[in-house]
Amino acid sequence: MAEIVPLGEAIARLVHDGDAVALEGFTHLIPHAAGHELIRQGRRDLTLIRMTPDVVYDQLIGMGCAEKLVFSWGGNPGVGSLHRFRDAVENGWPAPLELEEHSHAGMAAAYAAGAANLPFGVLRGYRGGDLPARTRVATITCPFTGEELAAVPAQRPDVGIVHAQQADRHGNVQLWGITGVQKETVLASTRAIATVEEVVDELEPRPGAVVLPGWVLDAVSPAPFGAHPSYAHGYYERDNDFYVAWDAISRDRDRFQSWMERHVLGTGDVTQYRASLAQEAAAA
Amino acid sequence: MAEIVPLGEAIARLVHDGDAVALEGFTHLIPHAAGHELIRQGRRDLTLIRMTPDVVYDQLIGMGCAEKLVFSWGGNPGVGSLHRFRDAVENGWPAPLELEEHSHAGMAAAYAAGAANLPFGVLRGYRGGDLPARTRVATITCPFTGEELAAVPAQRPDVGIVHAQQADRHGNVQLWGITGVQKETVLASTRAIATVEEVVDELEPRPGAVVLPGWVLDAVSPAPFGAHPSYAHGYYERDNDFYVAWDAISRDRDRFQSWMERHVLGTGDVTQYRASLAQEAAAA
Amino acid sequence: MSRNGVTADEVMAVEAARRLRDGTVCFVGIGLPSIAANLARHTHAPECVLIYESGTIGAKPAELPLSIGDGELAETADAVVPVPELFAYWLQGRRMDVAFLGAAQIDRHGNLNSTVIGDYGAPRVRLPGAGGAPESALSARDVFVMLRHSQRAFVERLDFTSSVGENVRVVITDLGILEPRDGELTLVALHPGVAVEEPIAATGWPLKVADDLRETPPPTDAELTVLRGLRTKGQDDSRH
Amino acid sequence: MSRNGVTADEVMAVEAARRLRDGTVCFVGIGLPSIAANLARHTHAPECVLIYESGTIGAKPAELPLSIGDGELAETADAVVPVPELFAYWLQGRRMDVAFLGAAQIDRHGNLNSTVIGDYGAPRVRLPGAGGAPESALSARDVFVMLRHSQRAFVERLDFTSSVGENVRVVITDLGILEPRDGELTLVALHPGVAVEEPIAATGWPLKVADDLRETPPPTDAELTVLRGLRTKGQDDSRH
Repeated sequence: MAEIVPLGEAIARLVHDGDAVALEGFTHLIPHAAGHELIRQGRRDLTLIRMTPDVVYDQLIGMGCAEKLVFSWGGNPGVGSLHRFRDAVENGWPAPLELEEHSHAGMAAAYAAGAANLPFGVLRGYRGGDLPARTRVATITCPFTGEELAAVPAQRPDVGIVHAQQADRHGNVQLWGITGVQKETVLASTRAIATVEEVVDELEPRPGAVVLPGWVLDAVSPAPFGAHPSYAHGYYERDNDFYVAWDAISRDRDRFQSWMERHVLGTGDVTQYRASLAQEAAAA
Repeated sequence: MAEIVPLGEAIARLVHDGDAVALEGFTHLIPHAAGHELIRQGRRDLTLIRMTPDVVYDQLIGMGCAEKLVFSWGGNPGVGSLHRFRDAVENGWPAPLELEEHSHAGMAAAYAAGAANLPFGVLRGYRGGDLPARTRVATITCPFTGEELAAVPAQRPDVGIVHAQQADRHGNVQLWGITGVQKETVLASTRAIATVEEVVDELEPRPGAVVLPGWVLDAVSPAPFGAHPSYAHGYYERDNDFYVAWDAISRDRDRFQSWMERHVLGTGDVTQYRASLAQEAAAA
Repeated sequence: MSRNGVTADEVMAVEAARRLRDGTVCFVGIGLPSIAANLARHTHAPECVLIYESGTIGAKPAELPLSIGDGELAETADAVVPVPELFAYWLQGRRMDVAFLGAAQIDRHGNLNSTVIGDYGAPRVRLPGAGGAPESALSARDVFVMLRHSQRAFVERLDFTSSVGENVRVVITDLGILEPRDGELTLVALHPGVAVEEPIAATGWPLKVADDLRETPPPTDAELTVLRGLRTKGQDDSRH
Repeated sequence: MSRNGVTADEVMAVEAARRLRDGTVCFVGIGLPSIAANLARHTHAPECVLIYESGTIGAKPAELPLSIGDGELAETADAVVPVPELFAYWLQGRRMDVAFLGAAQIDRHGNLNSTVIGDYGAPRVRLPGAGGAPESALSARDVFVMLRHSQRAFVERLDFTSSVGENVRVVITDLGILEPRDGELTLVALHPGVAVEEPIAATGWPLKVADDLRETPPPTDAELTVLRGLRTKGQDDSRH
């Protein structure tokens, strides 16, 4: 049964240096507040897992939290490069970043295998390109037809972190809109944290919703606006301007560091983070 | 794009003698009307596939439509045996019935593999019992851990048939409540038919619904009360008395045959079938 | 059959319910397991989580369901998931604390037969088949078997092994309780008013009896009140 | 760059849209593919089915999305499915008629690089990576590539092969149209006002030119009106 606890406490208790951590979200409901808390608490040597690492992973990488990245597409959607990710891969700054690179289909199959407690996932993929020589993929033969397919090792993160719209007071969590690979992330992980926009008395069933019973989660932490600059369907829109602005902020090491110091290290939670951004915008 | 056509036409065009046909439904939304139409049109040598064959499969088997049954649990839920199924297996009446027997987990993995266009599904199962020696299952070794798991051949029916609450005029279909393995059945099948309670102007999104776009279906056929004696969530309840009554009707070959002649062969569609049942009930 | 005004089914349901703790995640079928789990939910274990094969997770039926696919299970569930997901993510994913199983036959190791009586290729009685049992028996943490005691059911040798007994923790019968001791199902308790000779006579192998054989505490009035309240809402016959 | 008041992006979007038939199921990314598919949907192919990687099936956005995960895609979709289901049942299940791909580099066989410039282990430029491209390239019936023509992009040898070209049916550039002929991408059409020397000069291998080289019909006023109506609703820069 999930306990409803402050985010700082959830991260302190459940995420340790050296853990493999997946903060998932497919454009929607990206757990930024949880990522910021990892940075504030100075986690190190993390293996970061995500299909589509974007700004929050750029921040974690740039702040030296990550030792390895397992991913399938690492960019700033609609904008371009992730400069901190590139700087780590191209120049080893602030530290070298080991890569385990997959395709989306491979990552999705690996998460699904993890959720299903299987050691590998099977797919028609990874054929013909250069990626197989650079990643963990194997050939598996169908015992009935003799056909050869690709096998990927299951993703089994130490900690899975997702952001959702709502939890009830028992820690049951509901997310809706684009739900991506979040259910699989929670079920594949040894420990799981959900941050939520709000805690409500009762979860109203919604079309297309994913419900995560409280008993598959270790902690539920309120984090209103905790997906910003990503969005929460029904709560707030994507801050497209922020993604564009991030390109310039992240391009320069010093500017990146002072931005992180001011808005993340210099704040204690998502409310203060938003106030800090608002203050900067008002001064501009 | 699915055509909206009368059920008789859909069955005549899309189901042929000798086909492997899955009429799926997990207690809820069982496509009885479609099964009756297969009987009326005298289909023969069918391989019938279903996780939970119940009354409609008992009827198809007893009427000599089936050559083989692929299944995981064949009973009259809440009542007991399927007498026509038993008579076919135990006594070869009206014809011998070849069995390919699986567990639920194996069938579910096989349908999912079929929907995903994989030749096999993988699961932790079939270990230690007598079933593996009697069915199609193989051992597969994880290329990463060396662990041995079970592989089942994908289910790829020639025709998948499901019953749903609603279609819109473009042939998009929506079902809700317990949705079982119906999406997988449709996507795993070469051809697919959905019978529906009604055709509506617009599908209203509903919690827990499965939507099948019209372009994955070959035919959509209106069949109000087409699940009877099963139920359609939001439309009508399960006819529990019928399931109990079926035990006596099906126990005796002659009584079974005269029942089928009167209510199925003697009627042209689901409306007439219901009228025939009502007439009999009124006379009793 | 009734002793002291309590039926065998009632004793079995109460004994099963008592073994469920608050928050236990149970994979239940229709009939006695469903009754037991709902009894637990209405007495000492309100947060007991009921999962039915039809994909209903956290079902909270007010009335006992007649089939695993009853609409009320879907309406009261925390989530309804597709059947392939249920078996892959929730059962195989080891989310089930307890799975209840029944069978036509059981052997001393807790292996079960729900497939055929006689030879598989030419059976005397073709049973419905294993359904969800084989993987429940492998992937649930604990397996609870509920089965009436008889020489036909408790056999020296199964006609067919549908599921394996390695995770069977308890067998609850109408006469008493069996638990594995040194790899063999052993009589550890008798229901009130049952003589030890009865289960021995109803078992097709030489049944071992525990040195510390005890008597199961009779159903309390509170348990019976809730249980009979549950039962009257459903129908009399709800076998699966 | 604009010729006759029509930008290169507009010509590319129109050429791509024209290749979609009514009812075509398209796997689209953000940017030009999304623009092209929505243009088709608003002109000759109203039943064209748009599927985005985020799991939105049959999305009908009124405004062009800025990311593949925009809320409007979910709100207007026939169904939103989990990402693992999208890749397993819908892409690998061969439900996609057309997949649009872009890349940093292409070779004469339609193989694409979206991974690195330079050596994989020590890249000069680390690109975002392949994302959904490798399996789109294998499982979609037809692959349409949209890519601006330059020596940097149309290369003799890829720095890295992210996806294979076996299903590439057409490459739509800002200068013309390439199609595979005898296993090699061949210039089959030039956009209005483009000289044949331009794509040859912008290609890093000796570009074959079809004997029946034709000129693409210029965008019609109707196409441009719809296209510009679409574009003004979004933002100027919507690369992915």
